Order: sequence, then C-alpha cells, then structure tokens
Amino acid sequence: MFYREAGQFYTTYAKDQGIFQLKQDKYGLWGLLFFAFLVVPIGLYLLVQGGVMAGTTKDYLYNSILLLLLVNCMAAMGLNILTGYCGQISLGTAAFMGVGAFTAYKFSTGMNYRVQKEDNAGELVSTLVPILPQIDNPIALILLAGAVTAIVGVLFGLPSLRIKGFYLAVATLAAQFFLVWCFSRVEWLYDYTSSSTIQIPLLKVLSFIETGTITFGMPDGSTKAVSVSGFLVAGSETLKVPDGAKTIVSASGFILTDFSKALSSPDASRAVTGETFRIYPVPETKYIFSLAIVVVFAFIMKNLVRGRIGRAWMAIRDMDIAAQLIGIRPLATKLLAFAVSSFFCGVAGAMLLIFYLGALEGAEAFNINESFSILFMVIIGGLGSITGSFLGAAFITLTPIILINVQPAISDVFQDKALVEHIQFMVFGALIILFLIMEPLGLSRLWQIAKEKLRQWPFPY
Amino acid sequence: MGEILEFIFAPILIFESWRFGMEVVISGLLAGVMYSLVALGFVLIYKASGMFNFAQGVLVLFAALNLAGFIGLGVPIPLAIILTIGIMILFAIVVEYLILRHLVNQEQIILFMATIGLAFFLSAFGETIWGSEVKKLDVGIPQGRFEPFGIQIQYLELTAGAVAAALVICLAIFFNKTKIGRALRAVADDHQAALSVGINLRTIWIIVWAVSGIVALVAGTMWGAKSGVQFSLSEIALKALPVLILGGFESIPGAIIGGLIIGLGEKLAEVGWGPYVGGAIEDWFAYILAMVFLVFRPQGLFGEKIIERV
Amino acid sequence: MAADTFPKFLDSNAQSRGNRPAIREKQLGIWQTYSWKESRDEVVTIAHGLAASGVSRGHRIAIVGDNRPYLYWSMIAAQALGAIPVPVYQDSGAQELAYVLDHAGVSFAVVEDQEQVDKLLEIKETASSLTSIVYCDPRGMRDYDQDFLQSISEVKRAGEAHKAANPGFYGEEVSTGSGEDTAIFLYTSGTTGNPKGVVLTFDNLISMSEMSVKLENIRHDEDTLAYLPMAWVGDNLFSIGQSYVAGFTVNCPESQETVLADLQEIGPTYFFAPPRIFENILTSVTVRMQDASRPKRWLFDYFMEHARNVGVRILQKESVGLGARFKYWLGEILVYGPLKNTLGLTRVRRVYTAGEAIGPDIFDFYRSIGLNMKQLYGQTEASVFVTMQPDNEVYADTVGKACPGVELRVDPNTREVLYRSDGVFKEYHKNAEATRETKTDDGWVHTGDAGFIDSNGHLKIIDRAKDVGVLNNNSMFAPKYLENKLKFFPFIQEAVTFGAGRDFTTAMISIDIEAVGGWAERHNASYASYRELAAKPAVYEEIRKNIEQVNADLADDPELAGAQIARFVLLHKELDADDGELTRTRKVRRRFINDRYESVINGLYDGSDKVHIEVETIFEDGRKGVSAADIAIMDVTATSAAQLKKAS
Amino acid sequence: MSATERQFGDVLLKVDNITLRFGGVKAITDVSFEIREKQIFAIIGPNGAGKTSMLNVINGFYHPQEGTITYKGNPRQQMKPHEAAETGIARTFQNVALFRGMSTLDNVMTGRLLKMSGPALRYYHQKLANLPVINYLTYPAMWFGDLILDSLYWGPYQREEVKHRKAAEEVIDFLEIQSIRRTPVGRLPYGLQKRVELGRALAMEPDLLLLDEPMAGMNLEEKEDMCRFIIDLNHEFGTTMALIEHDMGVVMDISDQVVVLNYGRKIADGTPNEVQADQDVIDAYLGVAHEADLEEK
Repeated sequence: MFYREAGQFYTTYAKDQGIFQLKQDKYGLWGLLFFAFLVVPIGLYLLVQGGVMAGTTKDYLYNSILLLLLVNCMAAMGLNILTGYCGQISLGTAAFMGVGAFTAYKFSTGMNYRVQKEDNAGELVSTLVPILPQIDNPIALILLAGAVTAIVGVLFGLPSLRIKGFYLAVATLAAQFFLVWCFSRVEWLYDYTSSSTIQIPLLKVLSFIETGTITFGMPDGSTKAVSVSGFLVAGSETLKVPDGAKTIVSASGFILTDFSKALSSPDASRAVTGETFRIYPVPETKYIFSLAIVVVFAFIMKNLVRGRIGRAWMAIRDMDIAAQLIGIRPLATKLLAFAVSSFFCGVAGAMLLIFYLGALEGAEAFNINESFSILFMVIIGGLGSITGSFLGAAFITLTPIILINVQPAISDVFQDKALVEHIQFMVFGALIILFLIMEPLGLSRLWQIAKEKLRQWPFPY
Repeated sequence: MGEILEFIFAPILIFESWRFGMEVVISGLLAGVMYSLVALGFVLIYKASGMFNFAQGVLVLFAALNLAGFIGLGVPIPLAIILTIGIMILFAIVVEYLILRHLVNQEQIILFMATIGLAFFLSAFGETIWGSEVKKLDVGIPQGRFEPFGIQIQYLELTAGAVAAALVICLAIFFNKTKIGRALRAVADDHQAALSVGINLRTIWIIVWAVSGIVALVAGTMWGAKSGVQFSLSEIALKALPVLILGGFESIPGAIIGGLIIGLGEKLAEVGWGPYVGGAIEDWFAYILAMVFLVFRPQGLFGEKIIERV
Repeated sequence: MAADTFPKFLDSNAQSRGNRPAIREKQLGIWQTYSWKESRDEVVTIAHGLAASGVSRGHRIAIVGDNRPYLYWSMIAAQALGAIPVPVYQDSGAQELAYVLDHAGVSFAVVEDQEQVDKLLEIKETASSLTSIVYCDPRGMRDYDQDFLQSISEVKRAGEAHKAANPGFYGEEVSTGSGEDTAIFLYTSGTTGNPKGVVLTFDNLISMSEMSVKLENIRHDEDTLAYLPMAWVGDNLFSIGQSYVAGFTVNCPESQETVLADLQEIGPTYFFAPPRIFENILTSVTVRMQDASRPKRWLFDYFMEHARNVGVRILQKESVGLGARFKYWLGEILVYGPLKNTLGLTRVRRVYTAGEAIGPDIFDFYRSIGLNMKQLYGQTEASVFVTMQPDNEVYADTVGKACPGVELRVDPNTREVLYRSDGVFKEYHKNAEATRETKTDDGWVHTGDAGFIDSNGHLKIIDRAKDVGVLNNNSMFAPKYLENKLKFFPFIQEAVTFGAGRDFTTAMISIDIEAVGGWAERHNASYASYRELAAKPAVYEEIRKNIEQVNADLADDPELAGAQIARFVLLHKELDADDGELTRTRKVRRRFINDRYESVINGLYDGSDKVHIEVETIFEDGRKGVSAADIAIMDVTATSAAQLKKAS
Repeated sequence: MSATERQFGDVLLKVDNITLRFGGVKAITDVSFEIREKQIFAIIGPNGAGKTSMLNVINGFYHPQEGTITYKGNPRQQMKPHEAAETGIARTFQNVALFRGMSTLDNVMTGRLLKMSGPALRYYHQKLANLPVINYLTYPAMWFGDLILDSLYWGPYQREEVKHRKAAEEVIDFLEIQSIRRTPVGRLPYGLQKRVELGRALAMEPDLLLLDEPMAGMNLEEKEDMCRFIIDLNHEFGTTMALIEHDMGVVMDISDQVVVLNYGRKIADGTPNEVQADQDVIDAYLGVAHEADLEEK
C-alpha cells in the first residue's frame, strides 16, 4: 500500500546489490532508527518531566525490558548465523554468551590471579594480582569478549565436520555443560569470590570523566568540593567524599549520583567528609550504547550474509554435498560460521553483564534454559532472517513480561504465587507449540507475506 | 611428572581399593541403567516419528509426579500404578491429537522445538497439579543394603537393575512377537511403505508415545524412589542425550549399552578426576565423552558406515 | 546554426547535456545507461564502420529487431552518412521482409540477432540488392561463416580504424546533411495490398517533434519506455524525434516478455500506448481484483466509485467540494496510488493513446485515478501529429483539436478528413500513383477516415471513409463505429459487423478468453479450450445482453438507429494477425475476412441457427492446419425509438 | 555436424582400470576411458550400471580402491570433492541439488565462490606469497582483512562482488533465465531448476563439466532447449563435457564419444555410430528392458 516502486531502477550492480531494494524499506529503517535513538529516550524523558510517567516506570522500561531485549536480539542474531544461515543447530548459545561475559569481566578487572602467601602469623593470605591494565572502555571489552568467544566457538565447532544434524546439536550441549561448569568451578574466572558472582566495574567512554576534588571560590571563601562529570556507560562505583569537602557538585549529564544511599542526609550540600556516595550511569546511556552495538552488528551480519560468505553458509545449509562439489570447503565454512556466531554471542554475553545485569552468577545466568530460549527466538522469529532474529527476540522477551504484568489479575483468582508462576510457564509452552503449528516458518515469514501484500496492494497477488 | 601420571590414571587408581572400585563400578552401571531407560523412551519415539523428543526427561518427571501424587492421596500402590499408566496413555492421545497431527511433514527442528515447548508445559502442568515440593516415592522397594564380598550394594539399585532388564526383555518381545510391534518396526524402516500396507500412522504414534510414557514411568519410579520426586529429575534425564548420540537415535541396544558406558564412565571420572578439578564433572563428562567418541566414529556405536549418495 | 538533422541534434546534445542519460537498456540485470556523449561516440564509431563497409549517401539500410540501443544508433549513424534507414517490423515473415527489402532497394541490414539473420539469409537470394548484414548479438553466430556477415563489434573495430584514418570524416558527412534530406522510409502495413514506403524528411520529423515538445511541455528529464516496434512512425518520433529534440531518456526493455515488469521498474514519466494495451491492463485489473478479499474489493469499489464521480473533475482542476477532495486524497493513498504503482504509472505525467477509438469507460477509468490521458490522431504520412486533445479539453469520443501548424478540413461530400502541415510526407517510395491519390498538389493529404468537427472544434472520427456504407433501409452503416462500441465490453475481444447493402446488421464476435474464462471459472463452468468456451450458451447469453445495450445506444441516434444488430455469431477462434485476419497493428482486414468467413456471413443472413466453418490457420510453430467447427447463431432484439422513450 | 569433422584437443581426463567397491559390492569394475578437450563425452548404460558412481569418482566424491585417474596430464591423488572443484571440475546432479533457500541469482553466484577468494588474499597470492619469512603472519592477516572488508561490504570487496555479479549475469543471459533471476529456486518448475543448476556449474567456468542426466524428467521443448545450451556451450566456449543421459536420441545426436557401462563394466567405447552397432550394447539394453529408449531413437 505504501510502496511506490515504479521508477526505482538501478543502473549499476553496486546499487542493485544494495541492502535495500526499495526506497520505502530504506526510509522505513531510517525512521525506525530515528525512533529508537531519539524519539524513545527524549520522549520518555519528556513524559517523566511532564509528570505523565513515573521515573521508576521509565527506569523499569529501560532496565528490565529494552536492555534485555537488545541483548537477546544480539544473541538471536548470533545463533541465527549458525543455525539459520549455516544450518548447524546449537544448544550451547548461553554458554558462549557466558564466555563473552567472563572475558569482559576478566579484562575489565585486569586479569587478576591469586597469590597466596603465608604471613608472619603463618596465616594464608591471598592477594589478587592484576597482570594487565584494567580496561574501562566498554567497546574494547565487547570486542575482546567477541574475539575470545569466537576462539572458543571454533574449538567446539570442530566436531561439526564429522557430526551432523541433531547429533551435532547434542554435541554442542557438551559446550553448554562444560563451560557452565567452568563458570562455577574455575575460581580464577570469578576472582575467587565465594559466591562465584562477577560484577562489572565502572566503565566509561572517551575518558572525559573527572572525579576527584577541586577547589573553587565560593562567596564565603574557598571550599573543597567533589565534581563528578562525564560519560559513564556501565557498572557503578562508590566514592568517598574527600577530606575537607563540604559540597558535592554533580556537574554534567550522563551520570546519576546516589547521595541518599550513603550520606546521612539526602541533602547533598551537607555532605560530610568520609562518607560515601555512589555514581552510576543513567539508563539512557546504557540503552543508546546497547542499541548502537546491536545496529552496527546487524549491519555487519547483513553484509556477511548477502556476500560470498553468506552464500557459502547457505549452500552448506541447503545441500552440503552440492556445496562441496562447487568448491566450498565444508570445515572452513562451518568453522567460520561458528566463529562469527560465537563472536556475536560473546558480544551479547558481554552486553548482558555490562549493560543489563551489572553483576551475575555464571551458572545461573547462562544455564541451558537460556540456550533454549535463544533457540526459540530464532525459530519463532524465522531461520535465516535478520528481521526474524529481532522479531523472535521481541516475542520471547516480551511474552513473559506481559504474562508477569497480567499476573496481578490472575493472582486475584488463584492466590498462590507458585501456581501463578506455573500457569505462566504453561501458557508460554502452549504458545510456542501453537505458534509452531500455525506458522512454522516464523514471524519473519509473516512479515514477508505482509510486505508482499502491501507491495501488491490493492491486488491479492 | 608423577603427579601428572597420577592425575591421568586417577580413575584406574581407585581400584587400589578393589571393593571401593567395585562399588563405584556398580553404582555407575546402575546410574547407566537409569539413563538407558530414559534413552529407550526417546529411541521409541524417534524411530516411529522422526521426532527428537526433548520432553522425554520431563515425561519421566511427570510420570513420577503422578505416581507419587496418587500414593500421597492414599491410593493403594497397584491402583496408583494403573492410574498413572492410564494417564500416560491419555497423555499420548492428547499429544497426538493436539500436536503431532498438526506438525506432520514439518522439518525436524520444528518438531524438536515443539517438544521443548511441550516440556515447558508439562513440567509446569505436573507441578500445578501435584505441587512443587519434593515428594517421597515409596513403592515398596526394600530399603537398606547388603554386602557380598564386602561390597555395599543398595537393594534399590539391585531392584532397578532387575526392573530395567525385565523392561528391556518385555520391549524386545513386544517388538518382535506382537503384531503392533512389527508394525512399529515397519514404520521405522519406511514410512511410505508402512502407509501403503495400511498401517495407521496416528495409531502408531499414540502407541509409541504411550509406551515411552510407561518406560518413563518405570524410570521415574526408580529414580524417584532413590532420591525423591522433584524438578531436578527432568534435568538428570538430560543425561540420556549423550547416551543417545553414543548409541544412535534409532538403536535400542545402542541405548542400553550407551547408557551403561556413560553411567560407568562418568562415575569413574567423577571419583577419579573430580577431586582434582573441583568436582561435579559429572555435569559435562558424559557429553565430552560422547562428542569425542562421535568424532572418531560418526555413525555411533551400532550404526553402519554412512555412504552418502548424490 | 540550428540543428536540422538528428545527427546534428546528437552532436548538440552531446555538447550541452553530454553526461545526462540518453538511452538505457535492461541488460544483464541492470539498466545499462549510455549518456549523450557515449551515444554520440557509439554513433560516430558505427558510422565510420558502416562507411568502411561501403555505406554511403543514398544507400538504404534495413533495421530489424526489438528496440535496442545499437539499432537506434545504427539508424542515426546511417543518417549521419546520408544513408536512409528502413526499419522493418521485427515479427514480419520472410515474405513481407523480402518485399520491403526489395522495394526499398536495401543494400545493408543491421539486425538484432540470429533469428533475424536466419530470416534474411532465407530471402537473400530474392532480395538481390542486399549485400551485407550486421548483427548485434553474437549468440549462436559462431558457425556462420558467410563473408557478408559481420558483428557490430567488427563494424566498430573497422570504424575505429577508419576514424583514425579519416578524423574529419564524420563531421563533414554530418554537415553535408540537411533538413530536406530523406530521413527514413517507413513502410505502412496497409489493410490491403502491399505495404507502402512513406518517405519522411528530417524537416518533417523535426518540425513535428519540436511542435509536440513545445505544445506538451516535454522536458529533458522525462523517461520513456521504447517498447513499440521501431518500424512504427510513433516510435521514431517519440524515441528519436522528441528524445533528440528535448534531450530526454529512452529506456529499452530487456525482452518482449518482460515489458510489463520493465515498465514497472522504469516508471516512465511519459507513456504512449494504443487503446488495446490500456484495455488489456484494465481487464487484468478487473480480473485480479475479483480474486481479492471481500473488504479489499469493497474498498476498491468504494473509492473507484468516488473517482468516477469526481476524479476527472479534480484532474481538470474544476471546483470540487472539500469533503470530496479529502475522500479523493484518501483514495489516492489507499487505492489509486498503489494501483498506479503496480501498473508502473506512478511517475507518469502524460499518457497518450491513439490509433483507434478508446472505450469511454476505459478512458474515464485512467483519467479518474489521476492520469492525464489524452487522445491524439495521427498518421505515418503526417509524421504522427494531426490533432491532439489539449489539457482540460479531453473527451472520450474525440481525437482533439488540430495541432499548431496543422490545417484541417473535412470534405463535405465524402466526409473524409484532410490535413496539411510541415510534417506531411514527401512521397510514397516508388509509387507515384499512390502519392498522387493521397496527397494533393497543394499539400493536402487524404486521411481516408470519415469524420466531422464538432461544436468544440474537436475532430471526431467515425470510420474509414470507404467503409461507411448504407443499409437497404437507408440508414448509415459505420462498421468500425459499431465494432468499437462492441469491443468496449470486456468479454468481446474483436468484432466484425456486416450490413452495407444488406437488410439488417449482423456481427461476428470473438470473445476475450481471459475475461470470459475468469467469468466462467467464477460460475463453475468448465471448459477445455477457446472453442468450447465460445460455444457455451451462457456465454452467448452474456454477449447478447451486451449487444442489446449497443442497440439501445444506437436507437438514440436517428441516423444510426436503423443499423442495430439483429444477429450475431461467436467465432470458434481468435482473430489473428498470423492468419492475416488482422494487420500487424491489429486492425481488421475486412475484405480478407469477408472471403474467409463467407459461409458464416451467409449463415447470418439466411436465417439458419447454425453454420459450419472451415478455415486454414497457421500455428505458432509455423505449421498450417485446418480448424473447423459448427457454430451457433443467435438473434438479438432491437430497441425501438418508442421503447427508448418509455424507458426514459 | 558429424564427429569426424570435429577437432579435439589433448586428453583432459584419463581413467585407468578403475574399480570401486562398497563393502563387498563392486559398483565399478576395471573401467578405463579417455576424455579429450572440447569433447562431448557420454556415459550410458542401464540403471545401476555405475554411471553416477563413475561421475562421483571423477569429482572426488567416491574414492576408487584400484586404478588411477590422470587429469590435465598429472596423475591425481585421492582428493576431496572441493579440491576437485578447485581443479576445474563442475557437476550437475541427477536429482536437482540446488540451494533451495536461495534465489536463482544467488545459486549462480555460489558457482563463483571459488573465484572470489577475497581481494586481500588475492593480493597475497599475487604479491606476498613469495616472501616466506612473513608468510605465517601475512596470510592470516590478509584473510582477516578480507573478513573485515566482507563484513563492511565495502571498497575492493564490493568491486569484487560487482565483477562476479556481472559474470553470473552473463550465465543467466546465456541460459535465458532473466525473468526468474530473483525467484527462490524452490518455487521453480523442475525444468527451470535443472537449467539453474547448469547455470551454477557454468558460473564456475569449469574445464570439465559433468552432467548427470541433464534432461531427465523434461518435456520435449525443455529437452530441445537443454540440447541447444549444451551444444552452444561446447561450440562457443569449447567446454569439455561428460554426460549421462537416458534419452538415446539425444545422446546419439550431441555426443562425440560414447562409453557404455553395464553392471559396472565397460562394454563399449566409440563414436555414437560404432556404439549403436555394437552387439553387446544391444544385448545389454534389450536384456535390461530399456527397449523404450532405443525405440525413441
């Protein structure tokens, strides 16, 4: 209906091979990006400012829905590369995400290892010794996470030359269980904490964060104060009010300071030396960063799958013998799919830690159900479709949230918390089966049909 | 150097105390029998419908939940068993009616995903009805142990082994001697041919799901009697998966032998190597073992060499 | 100096808008684009190459093939050398081709591909003047070793060498040419006899091109689709004349089969098609919409109804209520816009149709959805333009006012239309007699069409002058007028009426297989073939209703009331150009049909209700066969003037 | 045009005493023949005669237990299918083996994959490969560089894509499948699928093209088209072809040399006319109920 294709023709192959065949699709995407990058944050901000929406609602939207959605989109893209484009089923996605998360953690904390010494009293004293400088740039961490995960992914992809189909799927469970075991047993990974929990430290970008003490003139003379300004992206940090400081100035933008947490009085002007306060990023920063990462990787994925690499993957997927006979090296191609897919998953895992959770326990956050849930995203969204990855991630992420939010209504009837949770699960399971029966090719197929209908409008075909 | 050798041979070194070693072997084999039982149910369904039934583990939980639930309500044990069998058959019919017939001719991965959905539903459904607390399951298997040659053996384990063996024999008779069993094998060999000689696929599906349900009941009963009926039962059942890739999705002897190998292997590894690396290597050892095995023999234990055709 | 030949226009375009696209061709998946500069370079090289092969002033060069840049360039290259291009219909048979080549004295031929080469080789013996053949597409030509055959790339190679040796040659040759020179021979496929070669000069073509470009405000950024035969005068005027004068872009489709898809891709801004094509498009719109879901169909009908009410008025910038305007705007978004898009007419600014009368429903349909469709009247002999409908003065039943510079008059006795303009042809090649018959000494040309000028000053064409006859009851019998009225019904593909010198009028009709077939499917009537469908009583019944409607229309007009159709027959096959029943431009060959279907005509008049027919047909693969059938004849009731009064 | 007028080049592929066993079953027994450059070479025989196995041996999919294969003058080691493809052997299949999830254009483009090594790697092969010292560093670096270019679809990579698109379009043009360029191949009728499959093989610009029953299941018109393409290919580009075909009329018309297999053994080898007159061949065909094929002739 909205398509006006007449007159859209291409005079060069470069243009003909563009990502978008139709201007309307291109404008549609730009519109969507505009909405996601500008309208959402500014709109929500204005809604809160205007008193229409509670500040907590906004934070809930970001912290519990949008960020999770973006992480899941990233993971679903990763799995879709492997399963949707290269035809290799993987049940270990969550574990690969975990590799990404732990890599990000280790690099952000400087790759600590433990040195145990007996002190004078004969007690065993452990100290953590960093072997690398701490990396506080989230982009660098995410890329490192991707790279390390890619290597791990290749290792676990090696059997794919010999094993096919569900046998391979089960074999990838080896990765799932082995890696998750590592996350809770290899102490070095979680810096020897007893709870095996990892927590991301404060991350910042462009390093124009300035914390410390400054001196500046006040009408009643010189006063020491703290200035916190800059561009925080993730994590949080507790700072101490420096000696002699009487005032805390929260200068600019992308930081939230939580004085109430530690100060005896929420009034910042009466800050007392030696007390602490916490700084952490505004949810918008995390959102914009996550969004940008997802958009960039979606672009990369699109480029890969529409080029020679994508064609080789799809050839292996559709008919591996014919693919070999036209000269495609099966092992190299599959391993590349494992590597790229794992890279994406690693990035997703790092994002999960850095932006969404902040702190997590590996064995719990990356258990097998997480793997299945990502597989669901890919299947329900549609195998071999980037749009499908997004739609599937949205479906699987939002359905439970919607179910939770209708929970109050159900609880009124049943009065039993566990029961309500079970009903939620049942509904979810039933929905999935229903969906598979009704549209086995996934949401992307529905999307495609709808688009085709719009293009043919008003004709039926 | 010595330490490294000691580490490598740790699973063998446990036989320094041969009684302890034998106990480990026996408990490993018995765990293996349990895996075999779960894998068996899986193989039945895969053979008859090409469906990779991920819900088999949950089926074990579901069956055990029902049995424990009925017993908990005071139903006499034989009646409770019959009731549970009835539920499993009813369940098979419902699954065929609501799911299978709508998914005919879909790709395998879709069927697989549907069974995961089914697993979600079923585990929640069972717990909705019977509650999610851990239940004791006492079907009258004698407790305690006896010690031939000083080796400690639980009666329960012995019973489980006997029951499993009996079940396998029953299944063998069922498949080889009964008309339905032969029909099942025909379907597994060639869907089209089976259809053309008038075997009703839907009936076959109901039967295999019911039979796997009953096998699941046996497995669930044994396991439940050992460690109580709880949600984690369905996760233990995931161990059946490496058994399957070792033994092959379509081979009943494969499921049994594979189960024993996995059960034994992971027990030895756990006892031998576990202490060195922080324990709980049971979680993944079976998978790595199966994967490494598969890399060298892709057709599995009992499969024939695959000749690819173009 | 103003340019007076096409090669000169090419030079000036290459100068003034060298980097703008001149011509595109869908090839290897994309629209390969050639700028004016590149076009000129190609033309120069080809011209040199042709010269090297011996082409010189006055030679005739046949051009045979689909619309391809190389063929257009070859035409210009020939003109640059002072040679005369003779484009020939690409689907004409060997015999037709032989006649034209021989008559025009063609010595050179530039053809598209192996298919055309084969055809030329077949007739080369008879067309003794033909000495050399150039082909553009080398596919399948590897094993042809005749030395008079060369590929266009060989010609170009020779051209490069020739150019290096004679650098000033092309410029000299072009400047030697002048406006009075013969630009082209165009063979008109007359309805009778052999085709006549119309000789047009550069002055003819250029004056008419300039006139129309100015009149219609045609700009240099237009896009057109060149899909009509190159041998047709219209293509020459639109794709070369106007394109060279205005400097716009001509687009050549990938192949005949992909024209519709290519049309949608290009989305021309300026589109010409004969009524038949608009008719076909509308039929397919109707058929496709019948399969749409109910709400969609409702939406479509609702807004089309609205468009019928106000669309034309909005197009003509008449005053329309705000509400209606808003509703039309909504309709544009929901229906008209998408519809135009699927037809490829989103960008179109002007749509022309000519050649035959267009059904008022069809005409209004296109205009109501916002397409500025206009009719014009033209002839090869006039270099196309005689009359054209000015904006906002558009009527379905006229062909418009005389174009600027065209004088028009109607012979009061014969009702024949005559005109005089700068575009009037020089002569018929080697046919002085025909020239004299058609063109008077003072430059008036007989069109052969009967018509009159109405009160608005618009010309209305009734029929071929010689075809207008009289029934025995003295009423006027204008067969084409009747036939057009019949053909405006979707079920009727072709109609031939008889009545001159008879007691009453009868009609021979061939049904539209697509429309009737769709109708039959919806009514669960099965049919295996055209013949079976055409013989169905239910189909007869539907057609009878159509004819009664025509009769009612005719009853309105005292002069024609007596010519109402009394009996009709549905033919068992489509009328076909391959069988010689239609011309290549799909006009009815009346005399031929009279002979061929004599038994049917007799049956129509001797009162029998069934008639046996046997005709020879040519199948697609060229084999001949006899198709025979028994077909039914049906009576139709006439509307009397009295009935008409009662009804109203 | 008769075979005697035709000039062939050197021996392109020489098969010597090949024996192929599956377990205890012999699929091919002691078969030898030679394919010369520019030849259209036909392998015929009743069903189960080992024809497809022979093609599988030639393109490295099966490995014969005995015998040698000499290709382009060099005895060939046991190789994998993709290595055979790298040496210029392309192949179509008896049952269409297209990549069903992709469009016609993408299928043809996959045929170009071997030639699309990536601009950086190509630079390495042209300029840097002779610097052994830095080999271990440059090769992965170039490979990685290509991956980056690929993922950005930018610069040299985009130019490469365009170059090969053009080559693919020429194949599409040659086979007259322009109108289905963007259609997913799964939706095409069988005859067109076979044509697309040929297109994919052609896109590889093979030195030896193996065609496994290129006309099976086609109607007369489609067969004629396919014959025309095969002959055009051979005449215009000099492509050497080995084909298996059941339609004897076609085989006798277009092939220059025919080998007849029966039960895995060669029973005749020669020009179509010689083979047709061979008593063993007639017996083999009559014995295995292939009268229909001969009657067609």
